[in-house]
Amino acid sequence: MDMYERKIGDVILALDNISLSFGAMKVLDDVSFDVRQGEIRSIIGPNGAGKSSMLNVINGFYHPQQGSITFRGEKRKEMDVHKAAASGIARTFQNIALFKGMSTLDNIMTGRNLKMKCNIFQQAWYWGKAQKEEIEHRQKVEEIIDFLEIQNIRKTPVGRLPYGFQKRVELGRALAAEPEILLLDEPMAGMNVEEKEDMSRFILDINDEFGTTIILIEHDMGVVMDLSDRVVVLDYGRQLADGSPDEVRSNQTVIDAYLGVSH
Amino acid sequence: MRIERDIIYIILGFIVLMVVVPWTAGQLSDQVFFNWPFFFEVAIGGLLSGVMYSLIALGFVLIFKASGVFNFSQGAIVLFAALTLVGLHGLGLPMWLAIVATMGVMFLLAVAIERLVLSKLVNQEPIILFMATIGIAYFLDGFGQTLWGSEVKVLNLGISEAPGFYFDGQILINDFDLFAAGIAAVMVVVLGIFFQYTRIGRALRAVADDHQAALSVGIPLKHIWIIVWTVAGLVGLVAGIMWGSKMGVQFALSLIALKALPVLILGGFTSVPGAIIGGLIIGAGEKLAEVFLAPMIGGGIEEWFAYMLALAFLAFRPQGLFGEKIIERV
Amino acid sequence: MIYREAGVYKSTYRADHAIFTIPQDRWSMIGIFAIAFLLIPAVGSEYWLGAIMLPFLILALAALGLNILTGYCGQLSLGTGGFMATGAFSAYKLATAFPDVHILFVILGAGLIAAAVGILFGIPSLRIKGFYLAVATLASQFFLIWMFITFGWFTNYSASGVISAPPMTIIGDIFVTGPQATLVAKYLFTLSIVVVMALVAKNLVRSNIGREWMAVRDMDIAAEIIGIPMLSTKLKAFAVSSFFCGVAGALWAFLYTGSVSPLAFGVDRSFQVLFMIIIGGLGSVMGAFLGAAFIVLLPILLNNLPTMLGLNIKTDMISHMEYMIFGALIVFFLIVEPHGLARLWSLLKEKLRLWPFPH
Amino acid sequence: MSNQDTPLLQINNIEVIYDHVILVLKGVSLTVPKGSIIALLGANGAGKSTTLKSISGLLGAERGVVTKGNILYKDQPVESQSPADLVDHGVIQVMEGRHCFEHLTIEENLLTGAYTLSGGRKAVAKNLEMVYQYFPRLAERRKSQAGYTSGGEQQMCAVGRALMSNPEMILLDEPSMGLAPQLVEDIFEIIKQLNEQEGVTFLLAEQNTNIALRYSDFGYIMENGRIVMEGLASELAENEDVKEFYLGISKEGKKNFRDVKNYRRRKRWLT
Repeated sequence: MDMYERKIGDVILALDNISLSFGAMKVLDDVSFDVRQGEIRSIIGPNGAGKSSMLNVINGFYHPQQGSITFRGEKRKEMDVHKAAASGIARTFQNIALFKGMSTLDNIMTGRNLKMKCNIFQQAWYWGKAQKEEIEHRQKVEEIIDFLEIQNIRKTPVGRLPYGFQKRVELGRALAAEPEILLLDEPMAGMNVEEKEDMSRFILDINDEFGTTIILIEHDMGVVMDLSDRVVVLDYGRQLADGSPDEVRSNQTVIDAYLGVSH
Repeated sequence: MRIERDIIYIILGFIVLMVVVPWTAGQLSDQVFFNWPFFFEVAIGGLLSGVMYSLIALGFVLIFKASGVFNFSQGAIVLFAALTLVGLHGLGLPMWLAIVATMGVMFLLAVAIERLVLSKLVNQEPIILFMATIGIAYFLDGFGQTLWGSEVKVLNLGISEAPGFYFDGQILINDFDLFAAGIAAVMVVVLGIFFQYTRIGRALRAVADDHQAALSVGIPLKHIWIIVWTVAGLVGLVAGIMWGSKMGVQFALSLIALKALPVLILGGFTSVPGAIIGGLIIGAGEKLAEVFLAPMIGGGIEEWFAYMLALAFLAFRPQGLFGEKIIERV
Repeated sequence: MIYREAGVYKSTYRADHAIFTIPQDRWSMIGIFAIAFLLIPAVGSEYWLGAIMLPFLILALAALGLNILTGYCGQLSLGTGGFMATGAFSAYKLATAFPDVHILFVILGAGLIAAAVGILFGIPSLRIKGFYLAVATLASQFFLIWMFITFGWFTNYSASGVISAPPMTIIGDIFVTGPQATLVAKYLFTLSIVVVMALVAKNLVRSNIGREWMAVRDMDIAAEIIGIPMLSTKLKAFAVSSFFCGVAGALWAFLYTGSVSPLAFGVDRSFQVLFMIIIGGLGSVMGAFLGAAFIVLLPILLNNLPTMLGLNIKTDMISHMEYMIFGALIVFFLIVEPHGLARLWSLLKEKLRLWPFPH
Repeated sequence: MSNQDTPLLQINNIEVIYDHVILVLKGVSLTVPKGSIIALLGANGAGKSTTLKSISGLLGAERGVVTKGNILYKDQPVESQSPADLVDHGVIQVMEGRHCFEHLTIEENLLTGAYTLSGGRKAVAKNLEMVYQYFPRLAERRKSQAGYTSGGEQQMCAVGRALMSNPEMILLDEPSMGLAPQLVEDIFEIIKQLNEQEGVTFLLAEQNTNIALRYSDFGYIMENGRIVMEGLASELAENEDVKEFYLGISKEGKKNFRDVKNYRRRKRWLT
């Protein structure tokens, strides 16, 4: 039924036997899965299952006590936040983490901070190199703004935007880094069907046109099952299942722990 | 109160340092005199003066804990309370009546602050509220002195400063210091119980966490703020009485707040026991440093030593010894 | 519709990134410069130039510095006075140790030393946040002032602990410090430095580094995750901020007062500068100037008001009243517009844009 | 729902302005009969939360004002009442995003809900018992700091906290937000029970149209600060427009989200 030719490559990111705890609380318990280049990989599970923590492990904000992370063939015990960002892992957040005092444009421009090379003295002088750099990146950012259809809120402080737009701006900020892997933490929470479809379209376009690998956390099973190539299920830190949407959907353990009967 | 292990390590480390450094200084420098009884005398003197800092820090903690406001005006409140007390006493009221009347004034002050300032700044960022309290501090400093004059006034509690406690024939603590320590202990226990176990105390903590949510469950912010500022005013009155009888009631009382700030960050903004333990640590550290370190590096170090000491502690625990851990989630 | 942006079409991103995108803004800026550089020196009395314009400009510079750190990068600091003192005393040591060096380099050097000290005291900001950091910055305030008082080396062992600026020229025999300097020369020199530095500040805050500062201010965790290096971003803010404050301190000592003791940069000074940015507006270059004007002019007004009204009030009473009015005004301002004069200014512009229509 | 019940709450044509300039509600009217579950549906920014906040009195804290129209609760205007008064009279809001007190334990969170409760220790203990009965999970976590509990537990805590005040009416803002499907089902199941067994009236703002219509009696659909559709929940669920634009089901059945690249929904009654 898939009308697009999907280019799914080799494993780009592998997580092996990850365990993470805060004090006595075990958040992730021996979780292992891998992600292939160009696929849409979803993580589902009840609240408190450790899904967001998993993303935090992948981008180095949390450091697991056990296990290893292999990213692009390089195996390490933990990621470093800055290195993860620099090597092409970008993300959005469950509770929108935008810079509230800044405009949409400036927020998305921050996403390009790693690509801007002018030093502080050049920026203090501004005219010349810094200005040229600024304008180059502005062009890239404008492309993203067009892509996400948020032209008319370009100069609005994001704190004043409605929730759905904030979600888009956040996606824009992540895209500005031209990531290789994009981590999306509940991008459709609190949206209606129309908005969900818009967001799905963005995700599919990003995946198809830029070949970006996407790791998705989402509660809307309709979206997850339709969009993902493979789904991993977590439950209170343990890994319940891993497989194609159809396999997961029919897995009795998953139905009992998470999906319930209606799905 | 749960004491984590690293707090104990930090405090033990500090105690060891506070013994080792003076001893070493005594051995190395011919300007510094060291023997054990003298050391203990200095240390205990320092601990007791630390309690006096704690009295002021407690007022800060109260308001921060209950409303998330860093109340810079606590020093001004101490001064204002002491000035009012002495002023009313000077008008001919007997001391006890003056104290009761001053308590009434502190309540009215709390009402005024709530009406005129806080109620108009609901839901503003912490820094705005902090600035507003600086405004209140300036106002109170000016108001108190306009009302009662700015000359130094004597406040006599009738507690002797005579030595009241001997140890080994050498160390002495006077009655006044013991009295101050007793007062502080009582206040900590009372406030601790108030916060942890009463309905109002719980509501205060809820307000500190989330103003809007507190409103939504029906906690009337207005009353809460009046209560907490009144209590902070009463604590300020106690501090004002103690400090005022020690150094006279004068403008300098307002600046003592600056001495209480390191105590506050060392103990943690939100912890009542933290204010006491912070006070003890700062008091002892400061006195020991003054006696055993200052001669080596040039005097006057009490200006900053407390701050540097607090900073050193923060390096290990950024939220202060007993402060609430910041819950960071994304 | 006197003030409007309709009809102003920007066809390049370059035009959209200009500081003043609307012609009216550009013209009024040129007008302000004309007044500041030509009119004020021509007609300003000694009192105006020496007692109002000089402290206003210098404090505005310090406020600009603090606004970068607190308003843009979100690190509340109460150590401004200490960094100003560092600038003043570094300038003095440089000027006396190298008497032939030009005053501009002395001031630049003083700023750089202050920046280095700022970086040193900024290191705790990586771990310590919010009000804990604010109190911790008081450590630098008290420590630095104590250091300049205690160690005679900083004052070249002057008995009074006061430093006096050696006479220095800007070009030829035009003195800007010392007894031969005219107020007009001092004023124009200060004004030029402040204008250049304000431009630098504006450039920084509209560039990548400015966005990084604001990102750290608004949500530090997210900033870190999108790749903004926390330590270096914060330290840059401390460095730039202290540089501005250091230059302001050097100007204060050399051009405004001529001789100064460390006590001139006490904690009161830190608070004064903090008031400026709060009343002027956090995170606004313009706000630093508006706030400084307000805080410099207010006490002068309050002092003169009783005599102007023909009232006879004792001086100590006046100073108490000043405290009261000052405190009340701060609270009043916060209630009316928590985001300061700069926000009021932009609201006014919004209104003008629509004028004469209400919506 | 039966229409002969007296309306517990009545909103007449209200207009709400934030910060003196931003018009958010443009004439909203609705009625909540006693003992019912009423759903307020619509997209983000449609004005659902604002409607709830203008009832509970929480608008003021966000610099919002009701400029036109009126709100009557038991025939008394609510504008002059503080949030605390309203809680005392039986109206309580559970805010969007839970807003638990992070540094308090779950049990302490629940106890703050009993702030306005009269009747002393006994009444509090009784209510606490009831909340733990409805939410056994909370009883397990009673000693945990709320900041360290999961989103679902926090949502239960927020609802439980509201229950502690013996409310007649709960204004529930986005109860399903960010919760697992199973958990959403559970929460709504509990809402239903509370409605039937304790007689609590619910006005809930919800994005999840599907589940909200299943559990409510009557629904209002909001769009850009106006109510664009209203009707019995069962009727709304069958309405073709609602099906297409809010439930994502068109005549051909449910669409695959992968096909969104080829079409785009647009509400024909807008633009």
